[in-house]
Amino acid sequence: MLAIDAAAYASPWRRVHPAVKGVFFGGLLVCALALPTWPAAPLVAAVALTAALGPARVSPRAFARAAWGPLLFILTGSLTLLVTVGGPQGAIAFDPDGPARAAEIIGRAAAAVCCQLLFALTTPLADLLPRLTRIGLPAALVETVALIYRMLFVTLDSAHRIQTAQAGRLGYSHRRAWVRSVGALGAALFVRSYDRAQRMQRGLECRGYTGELTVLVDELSLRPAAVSAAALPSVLVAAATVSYMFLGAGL
Amino acid sequence: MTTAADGDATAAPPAALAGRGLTFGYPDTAPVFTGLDVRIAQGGVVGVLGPNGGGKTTLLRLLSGSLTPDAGEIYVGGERVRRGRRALNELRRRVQLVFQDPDDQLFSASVSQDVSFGPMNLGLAADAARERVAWALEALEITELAEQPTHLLSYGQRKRVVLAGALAMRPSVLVLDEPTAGLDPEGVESLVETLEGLRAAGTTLVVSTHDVDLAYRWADTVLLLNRGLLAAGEAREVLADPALLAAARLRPAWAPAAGRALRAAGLLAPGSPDPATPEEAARLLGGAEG
Amino acid sequence: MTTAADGDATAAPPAALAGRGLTFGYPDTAPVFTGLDVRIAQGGVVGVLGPNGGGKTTLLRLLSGSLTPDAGEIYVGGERVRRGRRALNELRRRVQLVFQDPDDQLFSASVSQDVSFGPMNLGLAADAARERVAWALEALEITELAEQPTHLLSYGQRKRVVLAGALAMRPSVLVLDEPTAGLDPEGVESLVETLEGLRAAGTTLVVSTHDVDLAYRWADTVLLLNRGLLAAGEAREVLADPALLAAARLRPAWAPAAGRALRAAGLLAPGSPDPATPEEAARLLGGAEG
Amino acid sequence: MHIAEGYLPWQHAAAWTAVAAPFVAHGVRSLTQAVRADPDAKLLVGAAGAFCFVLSALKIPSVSGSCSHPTGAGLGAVLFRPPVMAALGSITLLFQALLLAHGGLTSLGANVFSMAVVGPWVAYGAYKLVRSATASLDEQTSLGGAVFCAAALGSLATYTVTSVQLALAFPDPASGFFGSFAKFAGIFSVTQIPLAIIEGLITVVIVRLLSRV
Repeated sequence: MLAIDAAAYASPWRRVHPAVKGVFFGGLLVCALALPTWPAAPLVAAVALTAALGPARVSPRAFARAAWGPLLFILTGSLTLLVTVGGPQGAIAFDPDGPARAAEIIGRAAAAVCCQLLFALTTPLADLLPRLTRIGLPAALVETVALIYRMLFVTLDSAHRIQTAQAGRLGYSHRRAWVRSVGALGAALFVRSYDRAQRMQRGLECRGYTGELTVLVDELSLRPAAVSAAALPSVLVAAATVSYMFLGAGL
Repeated sequence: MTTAADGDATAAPPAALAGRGLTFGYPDTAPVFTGLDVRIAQGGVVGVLGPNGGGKTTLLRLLSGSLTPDAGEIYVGGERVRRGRRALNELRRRVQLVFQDPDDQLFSASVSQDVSFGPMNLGLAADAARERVAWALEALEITELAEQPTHLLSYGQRKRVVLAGALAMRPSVLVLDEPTAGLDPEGVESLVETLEGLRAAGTTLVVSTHDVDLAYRWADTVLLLNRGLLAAGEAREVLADPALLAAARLRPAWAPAAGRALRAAGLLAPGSPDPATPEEAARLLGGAEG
Repeated sequence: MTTAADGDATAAPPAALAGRGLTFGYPDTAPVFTGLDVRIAQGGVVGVLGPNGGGKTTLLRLLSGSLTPDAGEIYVGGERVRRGRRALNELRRRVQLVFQDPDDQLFSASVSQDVSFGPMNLGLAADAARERVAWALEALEITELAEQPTHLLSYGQRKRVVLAGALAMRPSVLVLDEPTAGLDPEGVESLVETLEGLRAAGTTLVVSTHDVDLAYRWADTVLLLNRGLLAAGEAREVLADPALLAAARLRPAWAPAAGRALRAAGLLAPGSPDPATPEEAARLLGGAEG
Repeated sequence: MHIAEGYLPWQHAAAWTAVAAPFVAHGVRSLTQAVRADPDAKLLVGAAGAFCFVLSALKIPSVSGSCSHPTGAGLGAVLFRPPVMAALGSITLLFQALLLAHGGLTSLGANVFSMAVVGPWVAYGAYKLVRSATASLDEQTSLGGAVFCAAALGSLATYTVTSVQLALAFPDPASGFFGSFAKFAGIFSVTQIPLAIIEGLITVVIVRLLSRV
């Protein structure tokens, strides 16, 4: 139903502990943000993409589809950096430093988006959410977030079906109809969500629900060696960037 | 090429609805259909049968413009449906799809408001829309529900309201996905009777169902699907063929078995039709015994 | 008085589950039941049949502690269920209700986590809970789904997961609301087979259904409801009585009609059971002809 | 309009996270307290959160012919109040980042501040203000006007805050923050102003229908 989500469950890295993937992609993300964009960003993107398209077998198509939205934002937003306003050259003028600045931001953001997406494409939320209590989040919050995750698919499914039905009765054939249809859809979904909560309450009471949604979370072994290994690529990227800078300064 | 295909489709009486070379698959799965040809004749009841996952709903959605085929063409009344928004909307108007779960289609607060949704989208004036609504409610025999809030209706009533909403578009073909699912036997009978009224008024009905016995006694022709077309033809021929039904992972119908048993017992003349319902079989038996 | 009622209920083999003098109505409507008595024998399959709105779901919810009767008592294994939270929870543990819509009972995105919910509520240790989960998934033949996300499962698979979640409570009675609704004939067969396994292991099954033919061939006893109990007894007797079925607004089953026709034709020995399925009827006919 | 991962310099991302944190913490606290006081509320909160996510994933028409999504800030603020929306909105944004690639993880704080804090508060303020100003009019008009203003202004507020966030991160070399704000606000206004109006209209339809149930 959601392409990124479905890909995460099919990922060969699914059984890797989320913390290991978090260290791997998170470390690279920190490199992309904190180190000088050139050469850190291309290095980060290269390492992340190699890992993802290689051993993690992320489908390039799924990746490209997911990356399209954020890249569009990054590109449009960076257009503004090409011009300067209110300066001595007039109201709007080309900024000679603009292209370099825009390229730097595009490079950094693109590398960061790679890390974010590849984490999302290899880490199912059903495996991640129940473990959030380990990092100190209150259990009531984590249970609620996990519940929202489950229920959003049920709601999303209703939304798709209602929308298909509306389209069949030409509910999206012109703009006014569209506004009316989305409004009717929103209202129907709200009523249905409320109803669903009540029915689920009844359904869970039969299974002993008294307010806690306690479940058994399977142990996934978290080996310190794996965490260290996951951190290694970021360390290497950082080392390469730093030595490049020194070399550059030396020359 | 278009002309040739058009010519084919319009040869003899044009099909109410047809698909040619339909290929369709959901993302990341094997295609459901590859080069499927189907033809829905004017004015009859067409049963669509097959196992879950066999493509019944997919076919209904393709034929009614709710899904776009990856390849292939849809014809309505012999005319090929062109690409583009306008032609798609025209297809959707002429071929109305009714979903299995009425709650997917009821999104307004009151019955008459919900039924008016389609006519309003057609851009009809308020009076004309009101007239359509009244007519559709009348045809579904639910005029008295007009001012009811939708959430207080029974399941069977909701199914009828959704049907009225589709009928208010004045389609030439009504495509119904499992219209009898979840109804009790009396509800099924009464719905079939109402739908017979629509058929008599000239609407072509395409009906998917799991109920082989229902299809056997009600449908004129059937399409047997299992990720592709297994058979198309007269309901009483196709559904009496155990090999075909097994391929569609369906059980045989009771009626032909009962008919044969009654003929073997001499209670039914050779060549006469099978009993449509268990009541009828019991009557034939009771008549012989009483 | 309690003692007397207890005495009655435990006389002879105690009923797995019983209701006495059950009265219940939803707010602002006429009561569904007034003084209803029902008795579910140990170890069998009990079919609950009746029209929509006849009270099937209401009865199932009353018996499993999901609704509290306005008056009357519930007995589990001969013991009266006392008022109060504790006794109610014990009733709910011993009598597990499975709803028609699986999405009403699946709250977790992971199958194994969802099934573990009941055992964890019982206060089991992690190991014991894990064992229960494995056992329940095994019994429903869905061990391979353990690590699947709930939202990517098919409807039939979700139905099985909910059943596993109920079974993991190790109830003595499983109460199933329309378990076969929405399944295709093959899905129905395979579910019935799985449920037969549970019955063989000693679980009492209470199953509501619209499908008279299914109840006829599968249930041991049936309860016929239409806002009150119309009949309770052997499935093959109650469901062969056209007057009772008409009162419950149900159609007769095909099997008895076919059985009588086959006996009349001399293809079935007098006194032998009716054919359970159309296949069986066809086989009897084919054997005679071949 | 979600700020993508890595678009903001890390110092800005951290600062916006710090700014948003107290609002989110307050929202989460009131949410968990409500859930603790009434266990039945947990499933309602779950359903409400799922609703917020799906609402923000609905496609609405936009001028360019392409589709966009409503922020849901106005409707959420009117239905659930701003503190609860701070929590539900943050969860929605987390799911959008991980499931739809709308917005990033390090930019979550900045997005939460614009869409789950400022948007809902502006919407709620507008709602209350218009409600009291139009108290003398008939109920339908007053409610409709208030809801329209809440949703449209809530949507505009999120877009303005996002432009401020970007302008602070990338000041114009000649005219500084204000010039940059004008550039970002200008380039995004093409889509965002019509969207705010459409979101306002849709929200009115939703609330009208809900008030009849």
